[in-house]
Amino acid sequence: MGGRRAEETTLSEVSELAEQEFEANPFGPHHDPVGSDPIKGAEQNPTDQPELVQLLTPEGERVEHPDYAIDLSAEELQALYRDLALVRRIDVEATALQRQGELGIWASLLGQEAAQIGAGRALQPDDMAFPTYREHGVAWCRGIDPMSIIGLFRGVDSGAWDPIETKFNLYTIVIGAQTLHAVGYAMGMQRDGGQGACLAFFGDGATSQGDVNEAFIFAAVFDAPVVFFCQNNQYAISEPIEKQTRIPLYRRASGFGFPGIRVDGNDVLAVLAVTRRAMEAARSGQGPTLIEAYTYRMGAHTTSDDPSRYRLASEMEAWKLKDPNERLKAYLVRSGQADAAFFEAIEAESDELAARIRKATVEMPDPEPASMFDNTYAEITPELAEQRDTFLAYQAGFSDEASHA
Amino acid sequence: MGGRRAEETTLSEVSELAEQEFEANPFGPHHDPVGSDPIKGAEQNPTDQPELVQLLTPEGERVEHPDYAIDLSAEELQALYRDLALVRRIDVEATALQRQGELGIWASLLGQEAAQIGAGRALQPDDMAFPTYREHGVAWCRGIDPMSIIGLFRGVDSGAWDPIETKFNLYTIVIGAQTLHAVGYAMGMQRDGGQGACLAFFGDGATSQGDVNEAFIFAAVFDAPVVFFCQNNQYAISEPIEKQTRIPLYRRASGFGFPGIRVDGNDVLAVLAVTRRAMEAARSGQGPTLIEAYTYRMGAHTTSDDPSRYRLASEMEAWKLKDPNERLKAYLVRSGQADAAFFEAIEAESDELAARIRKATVEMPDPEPASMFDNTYAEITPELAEQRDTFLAYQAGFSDEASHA
Amino acid sequence: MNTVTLGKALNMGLRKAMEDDPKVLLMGEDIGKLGGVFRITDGLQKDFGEDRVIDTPLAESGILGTAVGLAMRGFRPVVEIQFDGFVYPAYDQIVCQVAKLHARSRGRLPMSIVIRIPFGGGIGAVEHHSESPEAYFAHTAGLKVVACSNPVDAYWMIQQAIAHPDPIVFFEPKRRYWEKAELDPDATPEPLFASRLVREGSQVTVLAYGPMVKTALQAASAAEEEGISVEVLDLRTVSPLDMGPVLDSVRRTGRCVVVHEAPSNLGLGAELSARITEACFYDLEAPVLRVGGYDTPYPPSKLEEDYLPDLDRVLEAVDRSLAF
Amino acid sequence: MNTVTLGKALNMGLRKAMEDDPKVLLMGEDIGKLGGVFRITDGLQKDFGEDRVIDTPLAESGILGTAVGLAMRGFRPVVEIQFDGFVYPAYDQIVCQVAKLHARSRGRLPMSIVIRIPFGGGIGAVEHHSESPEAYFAHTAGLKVVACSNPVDAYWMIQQAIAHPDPIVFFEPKRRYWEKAELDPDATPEPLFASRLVREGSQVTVLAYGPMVKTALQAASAAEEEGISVEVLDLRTVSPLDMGPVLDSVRRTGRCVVVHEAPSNLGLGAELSARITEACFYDLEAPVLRVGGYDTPYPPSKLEEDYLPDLDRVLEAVDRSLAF
Ligand SMILES: Cc1ncc(C[n+]2csc(CCOP(=O)(O)OP(=O)(O)O)c2C)c(N)n1
Ligand SMILES: Cc1ncc(C[n+]2csc(CCOP(=O)(O)OP(=O)(O)O)c2C)c(N)n1
Ligand SMILES: [Mg+2]
Ligand SMILES: [Mg+2]
Repeated sequence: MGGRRAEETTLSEVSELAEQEFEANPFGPHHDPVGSDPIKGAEQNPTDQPELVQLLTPEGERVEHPDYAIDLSAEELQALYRDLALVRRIDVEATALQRQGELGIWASLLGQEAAQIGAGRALQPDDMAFPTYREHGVAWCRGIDPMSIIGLFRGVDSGAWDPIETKFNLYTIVIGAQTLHAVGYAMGMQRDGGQGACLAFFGDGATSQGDVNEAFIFAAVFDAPVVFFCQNNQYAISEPIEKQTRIPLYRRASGFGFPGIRVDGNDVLAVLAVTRRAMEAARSGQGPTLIEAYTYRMGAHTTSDDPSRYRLASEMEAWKLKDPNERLKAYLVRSGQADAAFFEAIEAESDELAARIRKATVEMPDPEPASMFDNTYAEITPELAEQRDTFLAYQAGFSDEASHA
Repeated sequence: MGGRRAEETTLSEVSELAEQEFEANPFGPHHDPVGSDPIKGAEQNPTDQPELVQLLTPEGERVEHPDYAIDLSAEELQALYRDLALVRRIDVEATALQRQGELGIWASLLGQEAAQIGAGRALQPDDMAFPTYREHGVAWCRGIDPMSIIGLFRGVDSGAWDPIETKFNLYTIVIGAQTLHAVGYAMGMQRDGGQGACLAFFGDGATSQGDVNEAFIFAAVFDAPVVFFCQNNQYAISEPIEKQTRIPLYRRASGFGFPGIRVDGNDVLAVLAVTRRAMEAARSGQGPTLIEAYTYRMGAHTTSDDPSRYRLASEMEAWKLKDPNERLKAYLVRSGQADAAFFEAIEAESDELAARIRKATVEMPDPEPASMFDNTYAEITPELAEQRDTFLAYQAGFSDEASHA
Repeated sequence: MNTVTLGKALNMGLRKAMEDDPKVLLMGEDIGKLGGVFRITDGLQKDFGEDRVIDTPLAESGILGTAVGLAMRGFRPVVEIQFDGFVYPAYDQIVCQVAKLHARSRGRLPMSIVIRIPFGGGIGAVEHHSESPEAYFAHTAGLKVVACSNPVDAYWMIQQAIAHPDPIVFFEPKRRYWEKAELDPDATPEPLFASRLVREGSQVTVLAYGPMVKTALQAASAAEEEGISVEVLDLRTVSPLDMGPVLDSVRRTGRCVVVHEAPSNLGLGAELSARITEACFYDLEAPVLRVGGYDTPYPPSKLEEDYLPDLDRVLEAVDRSLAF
Repeated sequence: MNTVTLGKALNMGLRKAMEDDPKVLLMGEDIGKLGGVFRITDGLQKDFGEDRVIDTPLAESGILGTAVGLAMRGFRPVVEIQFDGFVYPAYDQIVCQVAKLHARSRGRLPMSIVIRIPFGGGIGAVEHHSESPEAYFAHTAGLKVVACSNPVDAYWMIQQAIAHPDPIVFFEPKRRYWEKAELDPDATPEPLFASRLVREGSQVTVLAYGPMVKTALQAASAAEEEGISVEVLDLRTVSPLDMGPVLDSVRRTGRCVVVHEAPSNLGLGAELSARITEACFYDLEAPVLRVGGYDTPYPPSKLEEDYLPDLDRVLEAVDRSLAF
């Protein structure tokens, strides 16, 4: 069967490779097959390496970037840290609740806090966000009660928040579909004089879906006020990023004629700065931007997943050194912008939040059975009403007499 | 409703604009919104203009290109001219037959002869071609009887040729679907040690389909031996290329990590040279290339279409100066590689071919009615056999007694 | 009163809907300058501008996906799918998003989208241009599915569909685009989700929708000459079904034939047969019979007359029903 | 003889098929190192290599479209769709290419593709993970559709499907993946497109497939305790239907209930009802009754027990049938 492709390297070889490259190039193991291709077309020999916008090193040192300045007060920095810490706590608590059987499943954001808070805090009131199923951090920034999200994963509904009021769309589980919704919504903003822009979230795996690429096309052709925010957490469930692309994802945008940029997704300041700028460009009529937030899924894909089947612990260890929360904490401490009391207060607030979540989850009522007939249509159809009535009569029968079983 | 987008320019304004730019930049009216975008990511400021590979000027002058040399004998050049002339004649004849009611519809290749013959003659025996519905010129190169194609448009079948034997897939009418088939077939070649590569044809409009972009992704990720050949004939039915993309199409490839190149699609020598090279790269394990053959649909989209609704005659006039057939003819004459007798012989051969087509079309038998039940499955299912038997009995009834109507 | 074709009636209905509500947008391939390949949107871009009559990139999923976003924002997108066979790239957006977002959001997200699909055969076209995919949509909870059969309905139904809050797949009988009728724009239309008795009869009920209504009526006329009295209903709404008039009729006639172009297996005839039989078990003199396309891909056009139900096949089924 | 789960039986069947024919390839998301989210392909990439067990990009249309190309080249791709609700992006490739290429090419292009879809509810999942889309495929000429209900069938049917020349949508009852049975790999399997009588009875015939076979059998046991004799057929093949055993049974019992999880409207129950009524019109004591999912989107999992047919709803229909 061989064929032309290189023989499969073993798992340990892959990981060795990855780790070697990891040292040499912190921005990922991708080389540039375009540059070295023997067929030479115009503009096919970029010499620059993927550039990663970073404002805070993994060690918590503040660095400058020529294009992306940010100047935040101690309070603002503390607020960001609070966000990071609290959404992590929500996540930890939800994961625990799933383990205890309270939730059907949970999709953890562990490791992606900075990407989500940086993006979420770049949103302005008129903007509209389109999440996948993992953007609990963005939801937090939009003021969504974590219980609404937990309810979804518990199976009581598909998300209890009001997507119009909160300007945070419902979670979309079919990979990539929401990117087109974001473009359409942005086209609506163009047409009704809206002042905002859309921020569309998706993963590295999602970039392979036709829908996401069509979203790029529509956005570019219509100059739609939308920013595409790809959290490249290195995996689509078990598949490493190499199964989706040959080259860094941010470069996809150039093929569609709009800017793409890679940002250190574990650096909340850089994500905030880059997203702000892209959203501002979108709001002011300059069309779409693709942001690739380069990050890492520190947990399993969901609580149903077992990452030990497909990745090595050492990879995780390397990424732990880049922990987004620790990074900001180190900076706050190092620069004297937060003291022990601050962190203790956050810790206490986290504990409270966790306790509230635990209690509210366990007490969350099941939905009314007949509610499943509601909202299929704006007004129930006669035939569906008949099904509902039969169902209700059938249910009533059970409360009266003993069941067959 | 205004919104942020520029007010619509009127039809005549558009055409003026187009013609102004036409003079200034023979490679099309596309500017480069990436380069001037205020958000500066890595590698987002290409300075080069779209480069168009050309070996023969519209006036029929032979020019050199640093990367694409070609050296053909007078016989070879004459053979190419014969191809161009004969496929044009097939096309003209089929169009006439449609007008006479002999065909349901016809999709003309007028103006795209060089793109198709250049690509078709780059194919080697092991290669496999995946056409859309307009590649009559490529079919010709693969030795397909024009009557097989005419039969499809007459409505007797969906293409009578053997796609495996001729290495020319059936026409695919759902836009873009065949590009994935080409990638899959190429993955098969990788797996069974095949020596060829696939050549996937599609139009400018097709580049907007999810399938085509997914084909780019699969080809890139699997390093599949496939070349994507886009005939940018400036229109998808009535929609000009600006409705599909902001930037030149060949650049799409760079976003997926493989080379893209724009070739003068009305220059058969350049198309041949560029396609040969890309196919050779694919065959030798270097993965996909995107070729954009920049050309023009000189006829209507199909015989059902009325281009006067959406484009100006002057645009056509401008493109007539770039006629692919005239161009090679001018070169042959100018360089003394063909004389009047040669062109007369081709003319005579064309007349014969046209006569054969006319006769064969008019005489083409209708298919057997019951044949519609064949080949739905490898072996007819009992329930379908029952439907067929009922149908046959019902038909037999008609030959016996008078019909109700 | 003017005499208009079905295609023109749709065009007039679309124009009226756009005048009535500035949130109505048209989207699709070639619907602008060209006016659509069937000219249904002829002149509308000129009068309402490119922002409201949008020539989209060639990507059906993109069209439906952006329509979803526009609907979320309060617009009422009316999407044209160029031909029946090209709706499938958008199937995911239709089934998972358009159909489900109202329920997913518990009514918070409006999803007022009309998906116009010219459907059915009989125009001598190549593959994918003659299909009848309505059952796929009727089986999808959250969608509504209607089909017009004549110019008057076309004019009113398209406006009603656009004004309706739920997503509607709107099937247009493409081979009837050129059929004419008198249209009175001041008349009071019938409701959208109502079936209509179009010819009274006493012996057999024939149910049809879209292009087959004309065929059914022709069959009824032919039957009359043979002394058989056939009642014809134009279903108009395919999902939800308006069973009232259907059951009334079948209870009277005791016999029923369902006609559609779509393949028989799991076509609308199956559902109608199941419901009618359950509701009229003791009234039926014969099983509900089905006249549909065969369970093969739509054939090359030289064979379509053999494939498509015609008045002879309808009459044959009427005879079979009467023979029970 | 070993005791195996349904999931393991599929895994063994796939392995056997790959050993028997080097042209068999597996394709899908996460089917390699992970072995698929349900572990159905566990260990196969390790043993057959990345060229034969292919982790694809996350794009269902891409998966099916490349599978078509591989099939043209003579391979036999077996495609895994991760969950029922994620097949729709591939719908166009399935309906317009996979289903039609054999006919389009007049038999010249082999299209031996198996599309494996874990389907149905009952596992407490979020949206799109519990659907039953089989009717969409059964309505599509050119496809065949089967569903296994137990480990023994799973083992044989997957091998038979892979060896079969036509494209087959192979539904796996995901909530039964962990059900166990004795498997004898030396036994002679039943044919793929054959229904099977799984419990004899005299009063009412219950038809089911996939996950609902177990439910139907439970209902039959419960009915027996009440003195009602229920016959159960496992359809196994959903398209083409194997009507012989069905009609035999219904002619004997005179009553029939069809059970499936899919929404009732235009579900398999509709087609079975139509065919049975036409064929057994004078034998039926009651109309064919249907027990299906309701015509709503699949509800949040806390409500799925209310949504899904269970033995009580089957019994209720049996009672209703007997009351006619
Ligand atoms: C259309 C579709 N196919 C498959 C799935 C199953 N699935 C759920 S998440 C996932 C991986 C997504 O990866 P990525 O886009 O990188 O996002 P991440 O989960 O890493 O945040 C897959 C394949 C799905 N939800 N939708
Ligand atoms: C999926 C799909 N949508 C719509 C159509 C209808 N249609 C046929 S050709 C065409 C335009 C194609 O344009 P392009 O790709 O540029 O190819 P060209 O016809 O110019 O060669 C359209 C929209 C189709 N065949 N398939
Ligand atoms: Mg990911
Ligand atoms: Mg074109």
